[in-house]
Amino acid sequence: MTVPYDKPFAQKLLFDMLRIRRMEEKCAELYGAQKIRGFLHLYIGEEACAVGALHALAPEDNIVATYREHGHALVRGLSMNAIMAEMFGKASGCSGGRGGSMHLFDAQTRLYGGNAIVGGGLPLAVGLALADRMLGRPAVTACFFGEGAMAEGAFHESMNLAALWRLPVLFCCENNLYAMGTALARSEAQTDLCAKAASYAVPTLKADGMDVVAVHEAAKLAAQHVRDGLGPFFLELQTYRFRAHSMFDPELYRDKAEVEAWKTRGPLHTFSARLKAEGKLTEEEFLAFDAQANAEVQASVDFAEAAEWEPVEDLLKDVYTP
Amino acid sequence: MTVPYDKPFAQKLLFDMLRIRRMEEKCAELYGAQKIRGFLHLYIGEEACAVGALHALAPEDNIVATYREHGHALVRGLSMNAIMAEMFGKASGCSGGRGGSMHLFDAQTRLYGGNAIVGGGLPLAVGLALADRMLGRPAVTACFFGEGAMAEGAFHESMNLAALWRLPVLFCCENNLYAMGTALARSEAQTDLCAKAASYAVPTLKADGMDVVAVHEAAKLAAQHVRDGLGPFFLELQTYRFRAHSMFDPELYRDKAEVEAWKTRGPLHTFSARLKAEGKLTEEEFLAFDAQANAEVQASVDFAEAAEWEPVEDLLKDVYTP
Amino acid sequence: MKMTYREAIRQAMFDALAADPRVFLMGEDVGRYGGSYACSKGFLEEFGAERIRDTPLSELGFVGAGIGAALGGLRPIVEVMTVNFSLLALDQIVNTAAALRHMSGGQFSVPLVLRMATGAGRQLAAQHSHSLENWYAHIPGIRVLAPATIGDARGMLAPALADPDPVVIFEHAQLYNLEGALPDDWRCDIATAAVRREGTDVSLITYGGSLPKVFAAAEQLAAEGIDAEVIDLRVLRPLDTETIAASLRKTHKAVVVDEGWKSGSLAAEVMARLVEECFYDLDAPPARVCSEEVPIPYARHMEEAALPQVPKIVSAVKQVIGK
Amino acid sequence: MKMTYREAIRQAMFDALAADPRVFLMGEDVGRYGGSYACSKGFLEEFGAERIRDTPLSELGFVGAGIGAALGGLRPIVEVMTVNFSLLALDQIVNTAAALRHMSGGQFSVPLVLRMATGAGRQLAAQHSHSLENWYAHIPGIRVLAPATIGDARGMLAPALADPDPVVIFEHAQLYNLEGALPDDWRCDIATAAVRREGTDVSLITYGGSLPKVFAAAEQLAAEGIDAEVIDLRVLRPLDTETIAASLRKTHKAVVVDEGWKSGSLAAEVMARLVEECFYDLDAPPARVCSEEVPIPYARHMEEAALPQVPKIVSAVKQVIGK
Ligand SMILES: Cc1ncc(C[n+]2csc(CCOP(=O)(O)OP(=O)(O)O)c2C)c(N)n1
Ligand SMILES: Cc1ncc(C[n+]2csc(CCOP(=O)(O)OP(=O)(O)O)c2C)c(N)n1
Ligand SMILES: [Mg+2]
Ligand SMILES: [Mg+2]
Repeated sequence: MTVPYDKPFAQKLLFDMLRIRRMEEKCAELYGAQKIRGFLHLYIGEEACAVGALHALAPEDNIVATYREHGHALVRGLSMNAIMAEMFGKASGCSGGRGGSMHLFDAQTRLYGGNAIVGGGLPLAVGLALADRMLGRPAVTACFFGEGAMAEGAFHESMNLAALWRLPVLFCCENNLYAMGTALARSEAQTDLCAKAASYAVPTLKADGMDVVAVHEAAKLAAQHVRDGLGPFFLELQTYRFRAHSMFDPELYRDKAEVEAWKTRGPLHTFSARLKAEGKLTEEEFLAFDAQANAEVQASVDFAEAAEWEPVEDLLKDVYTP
Repeated sequence: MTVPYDKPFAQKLLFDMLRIRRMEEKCAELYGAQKIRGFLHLYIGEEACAVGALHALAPEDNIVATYREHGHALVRGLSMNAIMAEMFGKASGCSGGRGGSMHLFDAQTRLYGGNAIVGGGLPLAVGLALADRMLGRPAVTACFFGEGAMAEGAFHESMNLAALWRLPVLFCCENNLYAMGTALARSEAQTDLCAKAASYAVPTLKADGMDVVAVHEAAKLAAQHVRDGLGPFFLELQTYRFRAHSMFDPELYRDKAEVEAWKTRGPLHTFSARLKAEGKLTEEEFLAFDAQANAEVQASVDFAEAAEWEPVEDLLKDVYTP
Repeated sequence: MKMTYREAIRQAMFDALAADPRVFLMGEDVGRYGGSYACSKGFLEEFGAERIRDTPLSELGFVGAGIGAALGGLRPIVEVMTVNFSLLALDQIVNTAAALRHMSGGQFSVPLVLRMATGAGRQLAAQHSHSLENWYAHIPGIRVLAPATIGDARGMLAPALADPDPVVIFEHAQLYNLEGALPDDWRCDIATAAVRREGTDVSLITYGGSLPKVFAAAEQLAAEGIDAEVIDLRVLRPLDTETIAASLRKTHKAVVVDEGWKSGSLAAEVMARLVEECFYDLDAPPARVCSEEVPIPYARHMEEAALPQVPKIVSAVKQVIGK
Repeated sequence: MKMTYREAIRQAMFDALAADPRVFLMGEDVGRYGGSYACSKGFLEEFGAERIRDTPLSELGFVGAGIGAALGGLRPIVEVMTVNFSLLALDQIVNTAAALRHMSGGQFSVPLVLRMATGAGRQLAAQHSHSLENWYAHIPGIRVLAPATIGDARGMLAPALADPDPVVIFEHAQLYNLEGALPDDWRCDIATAAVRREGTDVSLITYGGSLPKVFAAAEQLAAEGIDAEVIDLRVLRPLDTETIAASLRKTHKAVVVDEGWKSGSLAAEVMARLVEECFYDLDAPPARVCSEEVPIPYARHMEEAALPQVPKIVSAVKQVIGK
């Protein structure tokens, strides 16, 4: 299938994936240098999911994500500076340095976190959608989570509430086949996640999460359904993480060969190859994008390095609203 | 369909339903007289479920029930004396007076409660079944719960664990259409509960919970499946409670006419009529059973009245094992 | 005007729903059933099913949905039938509601009101008799209230809803049938403790369902010539240490009464504050009367023995003042 | 023999699994992954997938299953990765594990061991940094342990598994890499507090992850001529009041150090007991050093400021002894 987008949009998709990739590669490096601390969960390999899905959403929509949300934050429109500063723990970070990698928040773009409890964001998404419905706002709430979260009671209760009340929630499951070291077949009796979701009387769709076009097309369809007031929708994005679960993971649970096989389907190089084959991208353009992404990354690191620490006297700030 | 049982067994089923009914009618009276306190949830109308299902089980099987478990306890083999004394709060009650109506326990017959948290018994059942499997015992764990419990995360997690690990759990949903005042359609997006359960890759069966034969046949089949090591089974028993949810319920949420319509399907009178029609029961026999049940009830009340209170000095007993 | 605690809660909710379209009530059986403690009887007819929202049995889910709805601009009153079932929702309360403002660097507040019945005394046995107030009072980011009077039942909801942060309201199940006069000035703050009875000999510090017992004890003590001051904490987090300390500086003796289990109770926190704030004002070690360390038993006499009771309070006071 | 805390935990589990076929380990990523803190690395190969049982993300479900398995005759060690996620399982822990024996009139005991990592200090931010020990220590029916040394990490599991009732073991995440000598007599009870350092001037009472900080403070104080006694509570429920009181009767002064938030902390309970048991032995009000009342922030300097640290302990001691 040829890429059904004009050149600027197609290149935009590519560029956003590239920005995520380059940012996170740098994060990994900075983690080694102890500039970034705590837990760091990389999205490398899964970029097509956030890019394809978020470009199907509108500014009035709400986003709820997990601890693996750098990509979502960036594509949603947070500046890389604010993200990087947050990971450095600086006051000019998008969460004031209080949240770190797992808790990127942004009121302006309606990014409601960044949640470090698996499944913790799902009930929140239901509530945000409820507010939109009761206040007559036509927004969609998109909620991202891993396939591992689907075993949690929170998934079950949230799906049922959203379906029962026909709320505008777009459930986006990023099925990367593992929850830490636990393979899908060892966590779910029913490994067809769409079949599972369908039991809540919710329409579902699977998409190739390594293909930004497939994700985007599915997400447009799903978001439209939700926006049309037809109730929630469940989208399964079949993807894979190329890196360890977090920076502490020795990856004992999967074969190198499996990882390598998935890498051949990497969203960046397959999409850029397609665009090149279709004449929508030249190698020069690609290199220019890459250079631009790298420059943005370097600028964000410089910004974060130079940024101020929050004064310790402010410790008790933001526990309660003044 | 004719009743496929010989006269003694058919009469046994009838008699057990009658015993539950008469015992609970007396409980309602005793609640009014403040002999029984706390919460009291009557099973009246639903007797065919416990009787049909429990007679499909063996002594080595485990039972996990809810706060609406008087019937299960009685059919399982607890003496009515021990049950009644428990409701009176006496030391010779089946839980030493510590539990009351919602917490009938009996080690000898493997009744693991009596649980006042909706859904609270389901994970327990999974664990009991796990123990049987790991210890090589051929037992079935039967877990009873209402349809309202199916919205809880505990249901979801328990079904998945049991199915994933192929544990010998018989999930018995007593679908009486209401969770307190909440009708099924206002609690579940998917009101076909078997369809819901099937999404865990578990086989399911619906049975008419007002018909003790239908329940018993379905339960035999289901229990055999579980006992054969084929994993868990989900049984939906479609039933109705004739009384209020508990003794505090003004029943604003359903029509008298609906209740009356269901009463025409009452498990006791329909089954006794069938047996009579088939020549397996005479009116004299019925009256004799009824008298016998009433005598048992009266004896249990006398027993409970005469029984001792636990000495207050023992308050801290049984918090820890000596 | 005389009314019950239940009616006071009901009127407070009614007013809030009538006054602000962003306010809605959500929980198990708040609608058709009329509320498990009948606090929302008739609301469904008055405000409709969107705003009087019956939920499935999904405590984690609908409490979390309440948090989300608050973030989305509504002012939810979420009723968790009882504190016992709130155990299922604690992750959302602690990890989301209480932490969200802080984690987001102050970008998002959560104006959620969570109501729940608490306490024992009705022979509901171990799983239905918890008093976990100190668990909640341990968590930064939330405010915890315990209305113990008709006035507070009537008055606390409005400021709770006006609070931009999550507020948890504990209604002791034994209080719903309490009847009394609604004071004219029932409007109140949600920050301070109240001196409910002035006295000079000993400070009795309590909250919630134990207040009537403490009053009864104070009466009995008065008859014996002991003049007790009664402090109703009202707000369990943040604690109004100043009011407690002021009383202590007057009486120099204290007994704390709390239906929670003694170990790890809110009473322990009050004792710690007394020691920290006014150690040298103490004439004798403060004492506490709490629940015995046992899951609450069903049998009436055993349940009574497990909970704080008037005679225990009286004798604790006598011990503290050395009589 | 030198070893890490992690290795001590690992050996304790290995021995238990090898010794008793009823013992098995269950939890998220205990198998293929090797344990999120690597405490069960290699176990899957050694004991097989039935006994080293990876679970789905279902804290409520698998903790409840652990309770059921214990009832059914097994001796489960259930690992809830961290206390933070245990919030999802509290209903099963409080309403079933802790209450079952009592509710059943003594018919059923629950020989379950629940292990979980606790505490902050690794910049994991608000949702991954809880110290909820006092929540657990509040619940009758369970026993709560906090191994703070290599010896206790090695020794506490066996008696916990032998206990017929539920035992919760808190392993502070900051301790896993702690290295030290395994004492020859690492076999231990799970009932008493331990005097880890004898001293005469002040009692420093602590547990778990704060013990190394308290040791450091004691060293520093010693250099300044202040001789601190260090008490490691070890067992958080039931508290060994006698050992604390004995120390107090010697030193007459106390500082309690606890990583929980100050309000409603275990430290408050310890202070209450000191007051109840030995008020007249106190030369000065005991003090506590706890976490500040804030969800734990990510940034390193802010996290450090939020938690108890050596300088705060030292200065609290100086204040208590008036230096
Ligand atoms: C409730 C809870 N349990 C356990 C964890 C620890 N944990 C963090 S991420 C993770 C795996 C989640 O897998 P999945 O949902 O598939 O998302 P992925 O990491 O693959 O994106 C686990 C077990 C947690 N954060 N929250
Ligand atoms: C976790 C929890 N939430 C709420 C309640 C209060 N409650 C007790 S029974 C009940 C209804 C349960 O309905 P269902 O599961 O259908 O069982 P039924 O009573 O109809 O037999 C509710 C809401 C409870 N006991 N536990
Ligand atoms: Mg995954
Ligand atoms: Mg029902």
